[in-house]
Formats: sequence, C-alpha cells, structure tokens
Amino acid sequence: MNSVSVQDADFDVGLETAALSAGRPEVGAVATFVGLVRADKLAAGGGGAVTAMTLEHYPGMTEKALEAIAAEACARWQLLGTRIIHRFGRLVPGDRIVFVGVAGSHRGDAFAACEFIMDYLKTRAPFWKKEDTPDGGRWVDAREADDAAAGRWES
Amino acid sequence: MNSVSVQDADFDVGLETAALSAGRPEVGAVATFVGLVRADKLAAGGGGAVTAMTLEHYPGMTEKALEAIAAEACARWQLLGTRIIHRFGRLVPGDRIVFVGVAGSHRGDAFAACEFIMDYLKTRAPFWKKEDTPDGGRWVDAREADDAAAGRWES
Amino acid sequence: MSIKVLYFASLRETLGYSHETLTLPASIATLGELRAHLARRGGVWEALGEGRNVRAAINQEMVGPEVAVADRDEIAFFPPVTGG
Amino acid sequence: MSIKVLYFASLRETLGYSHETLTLPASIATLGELRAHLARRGGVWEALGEGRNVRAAINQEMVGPEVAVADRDEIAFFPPVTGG
Repeated sequence: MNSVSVQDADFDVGLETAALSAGRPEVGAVATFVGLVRADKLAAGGGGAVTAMTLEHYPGMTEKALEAIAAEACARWQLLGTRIIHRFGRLVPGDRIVFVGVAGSHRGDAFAACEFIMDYLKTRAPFWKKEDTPDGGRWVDAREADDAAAGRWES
Repeated sequence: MNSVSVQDADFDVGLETAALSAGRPEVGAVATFVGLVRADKLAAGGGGAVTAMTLEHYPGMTEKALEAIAAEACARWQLLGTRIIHRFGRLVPGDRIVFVGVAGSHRGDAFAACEFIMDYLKTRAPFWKKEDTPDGGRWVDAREADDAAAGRWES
Repeated sequence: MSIKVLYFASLRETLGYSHETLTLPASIATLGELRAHLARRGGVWEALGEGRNVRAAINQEMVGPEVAVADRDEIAFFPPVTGG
Repeated sequence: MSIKVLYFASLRETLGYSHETLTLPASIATLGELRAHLARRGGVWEALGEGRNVRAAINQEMVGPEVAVADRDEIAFFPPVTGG
C-alpha cells in the first residue's frame, strides 16, 4: 500500500499515478506532486552560473525516513495508498527530483496527505544538495521556510 | 498559460503533467489531481447495482466556468500554468473523470491552487451525474460537503 | 422580448424539454420573474416553483433571481451541479 | 565500546572523512558527549562544536544529543537536510 524508492533513474509520472488506482475501484482521488530542478533557484545562490546539482543521501536511512513519513500520513488520514520516489545523483534544470502520489476515496484526504508528505520529506529525509558552478561546488543551505511548513502539521 | 478541455476522451496524466513544466525552467513544483469513478460511491446510492455513470454538461458554459476558476486561482496565487480536463459522457468505475494540474515556482502555491480549483469546479462547473442501474437511471444529488469545501476559500 | 431557455439534467427529464424559444410579456423583467412565469404553467412545470432547488444562468453565467433578462438572452435552468 | 561514525555532505568535505570506526572511552555515554569528544580533536573537527548547526542519527534515526550511544551503533553527523 505504501511504496518508497530512492534511485538515480528518472520516473514515469503517468505510470506511477495510474498504479495508485489500478484494480482498486474504491479509489476516487489521486493527488500527486512532482518537484523539479529550477533554473532560477540555482542561479539565486549567487556566484557563477549553475549548470547542475548533485543530490547526496544517506543510503538505508533515506528509505527508512520516507517509509516513516508515509506511515505517519496513513495514521493521520484515510488513505488507500502512497508512493514516494526521490532521486539522487547529478540533475540539471528541468529534471524531476521527487514524486509523491496519494490515493484515497476522497480528495480532501489525498490533498492533505500529499502536501504533508512533501513538507516532512523536506525536513526529515537525509538529502543534501550541492550546486555545480564553473568555480566549483556550493552546498545549498536548508531553508527556514521548510521548517515552518513542516511545523504547521504539528498543531 | 491556462488551458481547459471538456471532452469525452480519456487523457494522459504523464503527458499533461510534463507539459506543465516543459521548456519552463522556472517551474519547480507541479501539483496534480485525478478524480476517478468510484465503485463504492456508485453502489452507495442504494437500489440496483450500478455499472456506469453518465456525465451531462452545458456546452459553452462549462468551458467558461472552468476558465473563470483557473483565472481566479491565478489571481490568488503565484502560478506558472494550469491545466483542467473534465470528461463527459458514459464512464465506468475506475475511469478517470477529471484532471487538474498546477505549475508554480513553489510547492505551497501549486498545492493550494490545485485544491482550490477542484473545490470550485465541484460547485461552479455545470456538470450533472446520472448513475446507470438495472432499474434505470438515477441522478446524483449535489453534496453539501462540496459546498462547505468551496466555502472555506471565501474567508 | 424573445429569449432562448435551456433545461439540463433531471430538470430536462422532468419537463420533457431540453430547450424552447419564448416571447415574454413586458411584465417580466428579471430571472426570478421568468422562473415564476414558467412555474405557473402548472403540472411538471411546478418543478421550477419557489422552494425547489433550481439554479440558473444567463448567457452561460450563473446568476441570482434579481438579475435582469434582456432580449436574445440565453437562459438556463438546472439542478445544483455535481462535477469533478 | 566500538562504534561506526558516518559524515555527510558539507561536513564530510570539511572533515575529509566519510566514515570511521571508533573505540570510545567509558566516559562517553550519549550522542552529545560523543560530538563534544570529536570536536575536541581541534582544527577542522571544530565543525562539530557547540553552536554549529549539525544534526545526528543513531542507527539511521534522527535523535537528540541526550540519547545514549551503545556498542556497535551506527552514528551519523550531517548538516540540516534539504531534500525535495
């Protein structure tokens, strides 16, 4: 029912979305999110033009963290399935980084859980980003806005 | 930037999601929603077993209503594109009914706008559903829960 | 004043009409007055009567009963919508 | 007590180590004490010092400095995470 992948390969949004409802006639709603490498985000770091970023992670812990986040979502909302895919390695602007898909009977639960998983993933899954520039690599700092987004689910 | 289709044909979730970010390196987030015909929803109407539903709409007004909802979402959030596809005609359990996709620089705007569009679509777009049963057709009543969902965006 | 009136979904089935063209008496100025006028036909048309859960649009925009009806308008009556 | 310590991302680069195996003195009981012990190596290891924004995990679960360290634990130190 919950499935997690941490991989360097890209993923197929159509197939992943369809798999969340395939053969399950009780699914009425599938909410998904795709995160992509943004060109302006890279450039906003200052310094030389950024051509790519490299995602480092903590093999073993990453999968556990994502599974824990999915389980937490299932405890909070009525869900019929979740799918999380997070890539690592070298990515260029426009590349997909992350897929979160949530299936439920009703749209309210699916939307809330999808956003919750993304917010928790940003602050609890052990990934780090390094931007590549002509002057060398530059680590991306964690954002306070992400801590705030995750924090609002704790009220 | 905003695109609306009202059609009897199915749609391709992977292609539609990819189109929202293709060639636009400022897009960092794509939130989507797929609504499907639920078997238990049909059966919950009571009476004979339901094998299909038929979606009627108001050609011309439907497109205008969906475009107005997309424009309203763009006025409320920082978005880089929206896509709404709504099917009409005869559908069976498991069939896709509706696709809403929203692209933005940041995930918060994309999530909120996607949910907003679905809530408004439910109460403002001229669609009506008739369930097919062995005893004949049965019109589905509008749900008060949908009015409540749309109403919370008005505060 | 000549207008086109459309009916949808269960209302269309109840009335037995999907559309009609009407010439209105001068006394009818608003959407609410038009609806009352149609309900006075009696029989199945009482489905448009006061207290019935009917929505309406003028020229493909949902509006309230106070809105004025103009010559050549496209008016529609229908049950509450259930898309998505 | 013998433990494995992993370092990630900018911390790995600063320290010049991705992992090491350590035998700890008996005086070290908690994660916070381990971190202070490592920072006392001086030089680049001050990156683990008090006030530096470093997170830690024991056996692949993020925990606070008060948590006890046990023999054969896998400990990791890393900067705040930035996935998604």
